[in-house]
Amino acid sequence: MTQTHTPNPSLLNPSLRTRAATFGLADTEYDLLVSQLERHPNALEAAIVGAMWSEHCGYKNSRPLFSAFPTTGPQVLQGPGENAGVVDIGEGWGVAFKMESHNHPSAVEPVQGAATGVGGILRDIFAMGARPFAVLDSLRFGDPESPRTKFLVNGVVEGISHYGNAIGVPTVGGEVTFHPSYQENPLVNVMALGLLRHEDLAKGTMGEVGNVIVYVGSKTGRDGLGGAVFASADLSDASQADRPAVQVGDPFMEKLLLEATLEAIEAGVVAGVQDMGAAGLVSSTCEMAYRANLGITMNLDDVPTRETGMVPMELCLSESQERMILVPVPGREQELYDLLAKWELDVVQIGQVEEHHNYRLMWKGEVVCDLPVALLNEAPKYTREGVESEAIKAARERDLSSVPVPTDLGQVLLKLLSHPTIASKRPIFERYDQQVMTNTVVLPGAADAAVMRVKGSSMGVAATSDCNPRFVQLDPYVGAAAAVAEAARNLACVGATPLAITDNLNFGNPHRPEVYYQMQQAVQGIGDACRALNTPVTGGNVSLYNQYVEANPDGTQRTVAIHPTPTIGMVGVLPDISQRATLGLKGEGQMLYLLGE
Amino acid sequence: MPQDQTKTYQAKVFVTLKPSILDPQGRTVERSLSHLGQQVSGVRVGKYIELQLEGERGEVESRLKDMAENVLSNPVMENVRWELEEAALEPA
Amino acid sequence: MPQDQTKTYQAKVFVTLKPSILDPQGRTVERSLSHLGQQVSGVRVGKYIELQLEGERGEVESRLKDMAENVLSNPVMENVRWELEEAALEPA
Amino acid sequence: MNVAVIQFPGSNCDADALHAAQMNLDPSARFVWHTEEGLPSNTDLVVLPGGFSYGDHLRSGAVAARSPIMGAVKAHAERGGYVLGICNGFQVLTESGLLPGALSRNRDLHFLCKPVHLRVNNNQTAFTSAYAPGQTLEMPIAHGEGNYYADAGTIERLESEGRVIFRYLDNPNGSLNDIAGIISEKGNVLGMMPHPERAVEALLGSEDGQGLFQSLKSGV
Ligand SMILES: Nc1ncnc2c1ncn2[C@@H]1O[C@H](COP(=O)(O)OP(=O)(O)O)[C@@H](O)[C@H]1O
Repeated sequence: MTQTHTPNPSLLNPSLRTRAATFGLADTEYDLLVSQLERHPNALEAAIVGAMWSEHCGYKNSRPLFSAFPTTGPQVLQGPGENAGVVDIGEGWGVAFKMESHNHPSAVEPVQGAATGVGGILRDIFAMGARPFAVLDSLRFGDPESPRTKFLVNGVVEGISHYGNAIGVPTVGGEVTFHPSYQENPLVNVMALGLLRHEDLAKGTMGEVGNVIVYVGSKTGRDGLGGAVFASADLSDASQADRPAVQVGDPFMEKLLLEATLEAIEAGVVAGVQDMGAAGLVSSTCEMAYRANLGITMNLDDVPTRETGMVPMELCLSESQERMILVPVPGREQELYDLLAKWELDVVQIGQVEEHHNYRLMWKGEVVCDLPVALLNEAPKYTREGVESEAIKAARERDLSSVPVPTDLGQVLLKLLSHPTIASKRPIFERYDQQVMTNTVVLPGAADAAVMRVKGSSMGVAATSDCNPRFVQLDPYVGAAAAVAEAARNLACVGATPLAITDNLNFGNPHRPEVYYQMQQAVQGIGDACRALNTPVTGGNVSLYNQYVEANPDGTQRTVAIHPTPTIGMVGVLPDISQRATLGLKGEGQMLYLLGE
Repeated sequence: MPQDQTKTYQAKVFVTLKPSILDPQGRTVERSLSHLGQQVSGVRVGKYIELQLEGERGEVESRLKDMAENVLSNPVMENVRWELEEAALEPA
Repeated sequence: MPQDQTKTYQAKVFVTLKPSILDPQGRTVERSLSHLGQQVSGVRVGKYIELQLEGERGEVESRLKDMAENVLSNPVMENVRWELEEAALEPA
Repeated sequence: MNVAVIQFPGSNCDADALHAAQMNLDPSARFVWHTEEGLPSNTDLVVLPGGFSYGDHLRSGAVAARSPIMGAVKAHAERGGYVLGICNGFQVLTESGLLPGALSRNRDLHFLCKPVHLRVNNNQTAFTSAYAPGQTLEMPIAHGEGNYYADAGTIERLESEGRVIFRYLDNPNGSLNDIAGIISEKGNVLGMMPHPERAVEALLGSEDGQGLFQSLKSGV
């Protein structure tokens, strides 16, 4: 690795190693960084590396497992690695789709946590050049009777409803389940789908040398600062004090960004586009540079700010919402700016693409960060030893013949039907606009998958999200494979052919062998099921450290992890939407059949 | 009259977003006002809650503080302040 | 200093539902407070808007009145009142 | 019939309204951007679509009602031109004074999206002549602020002048007198919370909104 510039030596600080952890780096990671750089980083650089190597951005614990996933197939237009995967549905149409979690932010501030989750996943979709046309939400909460759960359910539903309804994308399906393991750490997984013409498929790249880098959307504030690190940290009382980690979303601003971005892509004036998600400005620009295999120089003085006195660390890592990076097609910059002005969006040129392969940031005339793009994007990978928990093994092997069969099965049925996990979700999905865009043909409640028409064609797109975490808890391999199979059955039941999946892997702390075992097994199970069903994995999201600390009666503490929850989002196509099926009985005298064993 | 008599109090609670938190409402209102030819700045939109409580002043004060800080506002992103006065016997 | 100098003013605008109009939000707050064991009554939830304007006092006052009555509130169902003071030079 | 669908930056049923208008009224129906000062000449019908026109932060429709295009819409209405405000469009109409009253937060404070049943309370209007008197319609609602309010005198006038056009059979939001849609004094401006544009195709569950478009078509 060659070094063209070095940040001002006075900024370098070898003693940073003692506080590597505050940047989200393990001591060994800090040492690795120094040996690759052949110098010490400055604090900004350490923080940037920490963010890029976090689980959220760098997938350091999960990526090695992903080799179990099939990712290719004739239907795959875009596999993992971009903002979202894209499948071909025929007639020149493609569907971009992805799932993302906002678990930790929702535990702290359910309304805004869930709302910004919707905003983030929608940006991933329209950054691909696809118009978002459906959202599904997979939600897990603790004891339904507890005040905390009521507060969380109401807040999360309010947040999803607030954001999705306002921006005008229908929420067409999802899941809501309750189990005590989610009491302190709810799961909020949101999947979005977008429709695009093949020729409009956009990429998150910097393009070529000489291109300018343009910042569009909301100004940068201190909100959501350190969110990427926060999402990978244990949830404890400290996060209550971790106030700036809360981000507030503005669906109106996002609507402007959505329309403007799609218009720009359709007009052919953008060479690259990406949203600023976790680790904000840094991760978006850094990933775009990596995909182009080029370097960039950006001037942090030009980043539009909402507050005064912001320093590089804040400018780089803020997770303020509703911001995008666009790279105009050379020579067509003005066209892009005019188009953005129509939507009253401010644009600022903050940098350019260069020959070198570094990620270089300037501030007040000085180089404050100069790191190889590859180093930032190639996080160390960890393969750990997974060991099954003895208690779970025993539970699985329990002899069920010793469990007495209840005498009054009618009562059991009633009890089951009244459990919030099984009972109707109408009070929840009625708070979502399920129909805006006038494409939703099979609405929530009418079947186990939603079906949207494609205007101007006879095709339909079906989508579902599924996982039974109790099953995964008992046997992560079989349980995760079953989630894929359930999703495929749900699509088949509306008459759709399954095409591909996205996943959201929600687990506890991967450093714990029994948690790592669950991840390993679940990923294998998903991979094998996807191979069997010919539904490749086109993208997904990982959320680890879903756990909380609880006091034992004797005053000691124990860590409670959630049930392992690999949520599967699956997309399918109906060549002829008039052939769709729903689950209601259709008339007297019809026959009921049982298929399968 | 002794201070610790039971009375009806009128409380006014003001909830505002913390300064570092984005206020989309304020931003839009500011932008809209400027479209209408009104130059204003620093618009922040918050909540204004009126309520009545009964009790002795000291006890009412501490109940109000508790409610304001823990129920009427979300300390994660909002600031809250309040005013308390004896309720007028007849509406002003 | 003469009264008509250009200055920066801080305005506070309070928007409340007219008393004759049912306030479902207020009722919900009242109910949830009572679930938490807090007896309160007459809860009304309104909006509290802060903004800054620049100009001469008289002119600023009339602009504020206009905005408050015609944009920030809807006279069909809301009442509005406001306070205006010179903005502090430094944040308090 | 020439149809103009007004597009505010946060409109989100604009494309749906255009789609329904093109299918049922005017294949060349088109959008008009909110910053325009005038409508296309020969405009017969202006549609103010649903959505969150300017984010609807202050009050729904409050800012849209004061946007440049609304001057032209008011002039159009004064000339007797037709205006149809759906959902957010209805809110824009009350905020701009083209219709009386106001739409406040739903009784239970939540956004609600579901099919509702409406009664055609007056079929002697340009918007409802294709319906039978008292006909029951099924149409979706999707709003958080659809609770119609006006002072007692206004309500009484609306009722006595037959200007309550649609009434909910099962009031979802707390509207006074179950009001779902009202018309202007001259009968050329209709505001309604339910979404007729979502109810013009059997594929989407209901075709009961078609009568509204048919009525307009036969009236011009
Ligand atoms: N959070 C949610 N958002 C939107 N729709 C939901 C949500 N939860 C459940 N639904 C919808 O409710 C219906 C029933 O869901 P569910 O109770 O999970 O049934 P099943 O277990 O049979 O799949 C489905 O159409 C589903 O999409």
